[in-house]
Amino acid sequence: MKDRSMLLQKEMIAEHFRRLEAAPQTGEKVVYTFVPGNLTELIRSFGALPLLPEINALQSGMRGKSKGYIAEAEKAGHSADVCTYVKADIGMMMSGNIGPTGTKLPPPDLLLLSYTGCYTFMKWFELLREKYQCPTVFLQIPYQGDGTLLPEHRDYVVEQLRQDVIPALEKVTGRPYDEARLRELLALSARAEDDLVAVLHSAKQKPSPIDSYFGGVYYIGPIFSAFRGTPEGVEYYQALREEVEERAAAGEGPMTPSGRLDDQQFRLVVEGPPNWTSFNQFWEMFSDEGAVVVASTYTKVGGTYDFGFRHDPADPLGTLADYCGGCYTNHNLPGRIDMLVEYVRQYQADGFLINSVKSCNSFSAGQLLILREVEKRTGIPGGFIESDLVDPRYFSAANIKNRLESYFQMLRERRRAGGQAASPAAPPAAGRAP
Amino acid sequence: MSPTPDDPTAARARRQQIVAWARDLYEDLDFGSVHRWLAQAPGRKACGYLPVYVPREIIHAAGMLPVGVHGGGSMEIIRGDAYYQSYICHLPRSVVELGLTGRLKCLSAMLFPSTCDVIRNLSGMWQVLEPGTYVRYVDLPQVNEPARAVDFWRGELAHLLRDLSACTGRTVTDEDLWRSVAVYDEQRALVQDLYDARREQPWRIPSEELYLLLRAAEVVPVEEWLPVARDYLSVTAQDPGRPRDNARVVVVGAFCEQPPLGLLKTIERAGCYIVDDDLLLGNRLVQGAVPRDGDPLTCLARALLFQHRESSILYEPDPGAKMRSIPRRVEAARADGVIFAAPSFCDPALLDRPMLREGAEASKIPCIAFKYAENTGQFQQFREQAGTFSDSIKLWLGTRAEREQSAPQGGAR
Amino acid sequence: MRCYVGVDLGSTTTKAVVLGEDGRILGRGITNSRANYDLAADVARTEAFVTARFGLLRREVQRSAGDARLSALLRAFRLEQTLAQLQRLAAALHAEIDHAVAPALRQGTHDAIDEIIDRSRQEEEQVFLLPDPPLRSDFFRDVAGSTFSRLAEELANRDGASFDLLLGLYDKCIIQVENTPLELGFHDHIGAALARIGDPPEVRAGVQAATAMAFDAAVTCGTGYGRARLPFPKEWIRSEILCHGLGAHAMFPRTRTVLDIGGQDTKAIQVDGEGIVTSFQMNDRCAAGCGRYLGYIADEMNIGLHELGPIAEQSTRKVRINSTCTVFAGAELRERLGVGERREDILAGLHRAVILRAMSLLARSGGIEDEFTFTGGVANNPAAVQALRELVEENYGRRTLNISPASIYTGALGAAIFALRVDRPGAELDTGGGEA
Amino acid sequence: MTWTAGIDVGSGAVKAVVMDCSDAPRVLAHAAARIRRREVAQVVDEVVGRVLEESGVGRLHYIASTGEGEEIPFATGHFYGMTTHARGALHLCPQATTVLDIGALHTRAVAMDPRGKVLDYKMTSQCASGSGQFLENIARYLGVSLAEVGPLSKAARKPEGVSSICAVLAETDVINMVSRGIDTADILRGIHDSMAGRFARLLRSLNATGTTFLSGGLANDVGLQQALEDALAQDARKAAGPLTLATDPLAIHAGAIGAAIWGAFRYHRLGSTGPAWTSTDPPPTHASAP
Ligand SMILES: Nc1ncnc2c1ncn2[C@@H]1O[C@H](COP(=O)(O)OP(=O)(O)O)[C@@H](O)[C@H]1O
Ligand SMILES: Nc1ncnc2c1ncn2[C@@H]1O[C@H](COP(=O)(O)OP(=O)(O)O)[C@@H](O)[C@H]1O
Ligand code: SF4
Ligand code: SF4
Ligand code: SF4
Repeated sequence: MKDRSMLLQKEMIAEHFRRLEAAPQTGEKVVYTFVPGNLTELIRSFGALPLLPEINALQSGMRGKSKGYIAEAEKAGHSADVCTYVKADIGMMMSGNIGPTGTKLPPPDLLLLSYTGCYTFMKWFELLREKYQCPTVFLQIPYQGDGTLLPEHRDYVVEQLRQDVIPALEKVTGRPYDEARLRELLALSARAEDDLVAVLHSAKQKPSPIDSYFGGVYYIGPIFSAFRGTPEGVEYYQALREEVEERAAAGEGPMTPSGRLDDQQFRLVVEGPPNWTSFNQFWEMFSDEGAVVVASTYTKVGGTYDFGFRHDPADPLGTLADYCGGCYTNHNLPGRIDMLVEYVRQYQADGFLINSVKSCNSFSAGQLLILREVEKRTGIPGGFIESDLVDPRYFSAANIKNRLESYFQMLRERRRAGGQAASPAAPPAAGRAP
Repeated sequence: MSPTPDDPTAARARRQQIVAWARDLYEDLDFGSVHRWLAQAPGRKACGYLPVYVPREIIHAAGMLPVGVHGGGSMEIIRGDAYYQSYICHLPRSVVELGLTGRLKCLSAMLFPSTCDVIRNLSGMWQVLEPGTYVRYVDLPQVNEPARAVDFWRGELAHLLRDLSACTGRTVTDEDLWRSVAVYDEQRALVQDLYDARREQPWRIPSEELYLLLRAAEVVPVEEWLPVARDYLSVTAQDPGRPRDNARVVVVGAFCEQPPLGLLKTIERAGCYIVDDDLLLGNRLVQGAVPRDGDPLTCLARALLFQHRESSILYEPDPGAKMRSIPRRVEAARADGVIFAAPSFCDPALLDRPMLREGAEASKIPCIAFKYAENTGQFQQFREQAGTFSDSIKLWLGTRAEREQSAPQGGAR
Repeated sequence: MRCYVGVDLGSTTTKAVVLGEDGRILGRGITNSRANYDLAADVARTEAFVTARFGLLRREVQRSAGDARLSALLRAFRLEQTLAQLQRLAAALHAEIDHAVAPALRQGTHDAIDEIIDRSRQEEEQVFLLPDPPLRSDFFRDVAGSTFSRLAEELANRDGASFDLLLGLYDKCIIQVENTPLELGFHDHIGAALARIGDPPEVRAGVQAATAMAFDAAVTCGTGYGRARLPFPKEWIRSEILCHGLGAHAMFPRTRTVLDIGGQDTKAIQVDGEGIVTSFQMNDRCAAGCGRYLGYIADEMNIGLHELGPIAEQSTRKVRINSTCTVFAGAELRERLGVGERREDILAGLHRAVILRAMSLLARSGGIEDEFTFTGGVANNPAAVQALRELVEENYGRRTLNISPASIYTGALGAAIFALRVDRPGAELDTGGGEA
Repeated sequence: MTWTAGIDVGSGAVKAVVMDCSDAPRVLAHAAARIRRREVAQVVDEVVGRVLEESGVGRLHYIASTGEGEEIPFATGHFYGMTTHARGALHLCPQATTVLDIGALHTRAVAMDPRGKVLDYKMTSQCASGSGQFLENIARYLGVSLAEVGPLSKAARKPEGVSSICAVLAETDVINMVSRGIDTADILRGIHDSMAGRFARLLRSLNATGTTFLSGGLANDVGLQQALEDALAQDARKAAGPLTLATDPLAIHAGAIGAAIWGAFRYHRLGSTGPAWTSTDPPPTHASAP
């Protein structure tokens, strides 16, 4: 008994991959690009199809293929130490480039390297370029080192869009830039974004009708990947919003691997990406304990819509620049801390948990400071577990379970001792090491 | 103070004195030299920076002492480890340790260049951990087309200059900037001379000594360093030394977290002269003199964009350039092979490695690869690998010198 | 007597604590963890009841019988336990020889084993006679093993027996002995022990009373690394973090920070005034620098675990050790010895390295508050304690550092308190504080 | 006459050979001893004494050390481990193209040309449970002698995978398995499989084809051999070409043999230097060395 939104999503994705597979025959152009700072509307305004290697990598993880792919890449000389998304993708390519739905993926006509929030992206596409020998265009998104996207930085991005990205797309697709078309697509994006935000905000209710992390990664799928600025995307988010609103009205919780989670013991905020190779097992460790995630940062890597940003058809290139600059990992650390503290407060969380993945320095470097600061500022205790995105060698179920169990037992003990709220006034053992 | 050219004993003494001076600076994790410099005149300020590249000319022009923060070697780490998981490189741990133990209090500003996400995130951590310090993330230009970024990078330089001169309360004129450009041009040229000298006669300038001297350049004022380094060059030229039957290697990938001295020594002892490397790359990322055909900031911006050497920290628009860079460097250094030595968990270095390695292999250049951490204490593995490497070059290939005499025989992979 | 049991099934040792209804500690037991978890838990529990009965006995007849007599009785009891195990070991060894050793070698091997077992037995009886016996491991495996390998080496030198063969036999049979139940309880050996000390009447009465006492374990809570495998209801299982926090609080009520270094993991825990955990950190997947690491080092040096610390304390100049990877511990040690470093200096460096890692975890969990309690097996190691003292002082200034000689039982104590609370919510505790 | 000695100081054991390298090199005597908590120097002296006595040669022209033997005071020269294992492997198995040296702590795969020149190599990383030491620990824990490990593992029916990369945690895995009643044979095979998988990856990343010679202390473990064969067969699709395994009873001495042969090579290269040791000298030991 699947929800309509799930079926829709499945069909959209299958259709997209069908088109991708057929692209070499139909002549549709394929642009490889990354999730954070993706320019889907722009790409689509040229009639080209976006393809996101990160999504393929995570899908490989979910389908149990990543282990082999990673081994393949390591055999080709990649270090055990580096991001496993890159290795899973390169391994997949080396093994015939069969995508998540079992169709063969086309080679890129263009690599659009939006350098947003992650250094590894640059290396990743340098590596792909080496293999595909195809045109590559680089878009540098300055980092929000000072906590905002400075106007000159925004101008720099618009400038690059105009002078580099658009000409590259024009050349590859043979079509001229069509700003009116882009505006139309951006308007579609904004509609879907409104619905997504309503869904995310629904978690403020008790019980929460959604899980904002494990369920959340499904909810963001279309909008973070190929479907922004498409009617399918708009339809999907409408459907999703309706379902969630129904559940909310009925006081129901989300579906989880342990059944429908109505009895929500713990409301958590989670920072960091999930593990994909044991996704359901991982989720179960939460749902079995009655823990629901009410807000997560991972679901903001492709845009921080819940803080108000919407694509704005009135200023097409400017809005794309704003969008790129505002993705979660392009925020500086103090900004990320603020965001988490905000989540804890707005969503009335009683726990805060970090899943630190070995792969991703962009997320992981600094998370322990985030942990301390969020604990200090909110007074709720933080938990910390470690795994990896798609390398099953770094997912130790026993180890993670042990920590999670300890964490939930601690929350429970504290609640028992402290009455209702699990958060006593005094922050835990505050102060940093002298 | 310089010895006369025909007094070998004095030359040797001077050399020992210089090396001891540099070693003291290297080992002084309390930055005593910086404290002394600050104390010499009221109102002085120092500005720290992380690897790899920051425009030191700007710091200098603003009247601050640029201080390279290159980790803590094998210092004991407690607080640093509290902030980093085991799968993150070692450098940020020791930097945080230095910070939280108060050893970096002498720095009024800290610059975090866009070397990788670890350093990038560290810039934010510094804002939280050291609220009194001016912190700036220095976002290097990453572009297809250098011309596109001149304005951007010039803007960044101007921004930095504005902030740093606000910190010192100076008004910086174009003349000030040109003076700074000139003195760093001089340093770049001298560093190049040192590398050239070692490339020619590596037994005269051991890697360890050259490294220590370059580390000194990261903490003392450039004006103080220049005469010492000139002295060093002249006294080593007077010492004939004794060439050993070693292979010549280029060490690639050690541009950020610095290897322990023991590693450099191990490589040389196991029979490999290091004739080119990426150590402390920031001092020669810009190649040659800064152009003088515009306003100083624009010239500086153009110098980085048009005159930088390839490195993992900058996007390489030219496909294939990375692969070609290895044979080119090996040729330029007249080396027999390449050692890829990168910090463990260092994404920039390790992700580049397959391409670089392919470049070496395509040109039949022998190469080996390993990972280290700044606090690595056991060198057995490295000795074994470097030793086998030099064994095989010596037993089979013949060193370049031998080959240049006789006809070349089949190459190694 | 109604009582409550906590069992801590650790990765290297299994501990049990028995509490009375008033929360007073009645007994403690420990054994090495082994393949058969249930059995390990059983042995520890049995041991805990043995000490509980000895406690009763002591209370009963201490005045009349005197300390010396009582401790002789205890040693006699231990001797009887050891002899029983030796006997079992001998039987297993002989059976194994017939089963696995080439016929030509059998007779010689039987003889060698007979001699080794015989001499082990004599040595044990000798040790019993010493008024002040040397410090030894608590575990039969270690005690018997070290005697066995010493004697085997001697025989190998003298008669040319195969050292490897003998040692291999031991390795195989000790496991059988450990993993099959053997009666080691109070009732099983107290009679023989009493006889061995001459059956003095003033002790006999107490023994009778202690034997007659019926203990009724109302609730048993489990914790530790292997807790999920304990045959208790899920509500009776508690995480190690909670148990160590609560146990430390029970021993030292003013504790705010707890450090536990066990066999395979290190935990830094912050607790509030009620002993409730407010935050914690555990080491990541790497087991470097934990108790097992010290175990490997002791193995490598061919000394007992309890000797490590005292040797390290003789150091005058610590060697800086950077890697505490357990697997490479031996190699590092050899390399250091090879370049002429002194054994005690290396050991001191190793201990410091272990504690350095713990310091990082503590910093991660929120620092060290007053008072600070060190628990787990490694707290038994004086060099580790010394290194901790130094580093705490260097980094946090003066802090009260609590260490109980019973620190290895902290987790089991916490579990036992939970057991008590399951049965009697809100019970006042009187565990006797940080007894010396 | 050219007699040479090769001494391979490993992290687990010291191996030594005396060879006659006058024509085709020939092993005259060999010995190995586990270091096992003893002074390395003492073990070296003992092993060298044994091979000298057994070989009966009256002089040695070159004493070559390898492995961690750089500091042996009476050695004439040192060669690094991969150089010597490659050469030693060729001596024991002339058609070998790669050698997989499985030692006490490290494993490395070395590709060489027919003259013994090292072409490429791969090592297991620092953090590795795929080592002899680990297997030895587990065997001890399981109460199985090293000699029994191979045959037992070969007889396994349902191998049980070991997940951890860390030896300490893997040990716990094993304890867990025992407590779940898993057969000793299946556990051992599981460990062999996990080691073999890793080794197969090493070989694959060298693009090895032809014959791989197993050297080092675990070379003669038939269980590991079997597991490796299976792993390679399973892997055949991805491998550059078929790979056959070979070994020799002297495999643990490959490094020492290679050192001795290179020693002879250097001896001739260097020309007329005197012998490194003659029977009129005191036996070569750390104490007697100058
Ligand atoms: N008497 C002792 N002296 C020194 N160290 C000891 C002693 N007893 C135990 N240890 C140390 O304690 C460790 C076991 O600690 P424990 O807390 O029991 O761990 P776990 O609960 O994981 O089994 C051993 O690995 C050893 O290093
Ligand atoms: N006869 C033997 N002598 C010594 N070690 C042996 C023997 N047979 C098997 N081994 C195993 O081989 C390992 C040593 O292998 P070796 O190749 O000598 O390693 P290393 O060179 O690192 O010392 C030991 O740990 C042991 O497990
Ligand atoms: S480092 Fe992180 S953000 Fe970057 S590619 Fe890898 S997983 Fe994605
Ligand atoms: S060593 Fe590498 S990963 Fe670490 S900070 Fe430097 S560049 Fe970044
Ligand atoms: S092998 Fe060593 S470094 Fe690796 S996880 Fe185990 S203890 Fe840690």
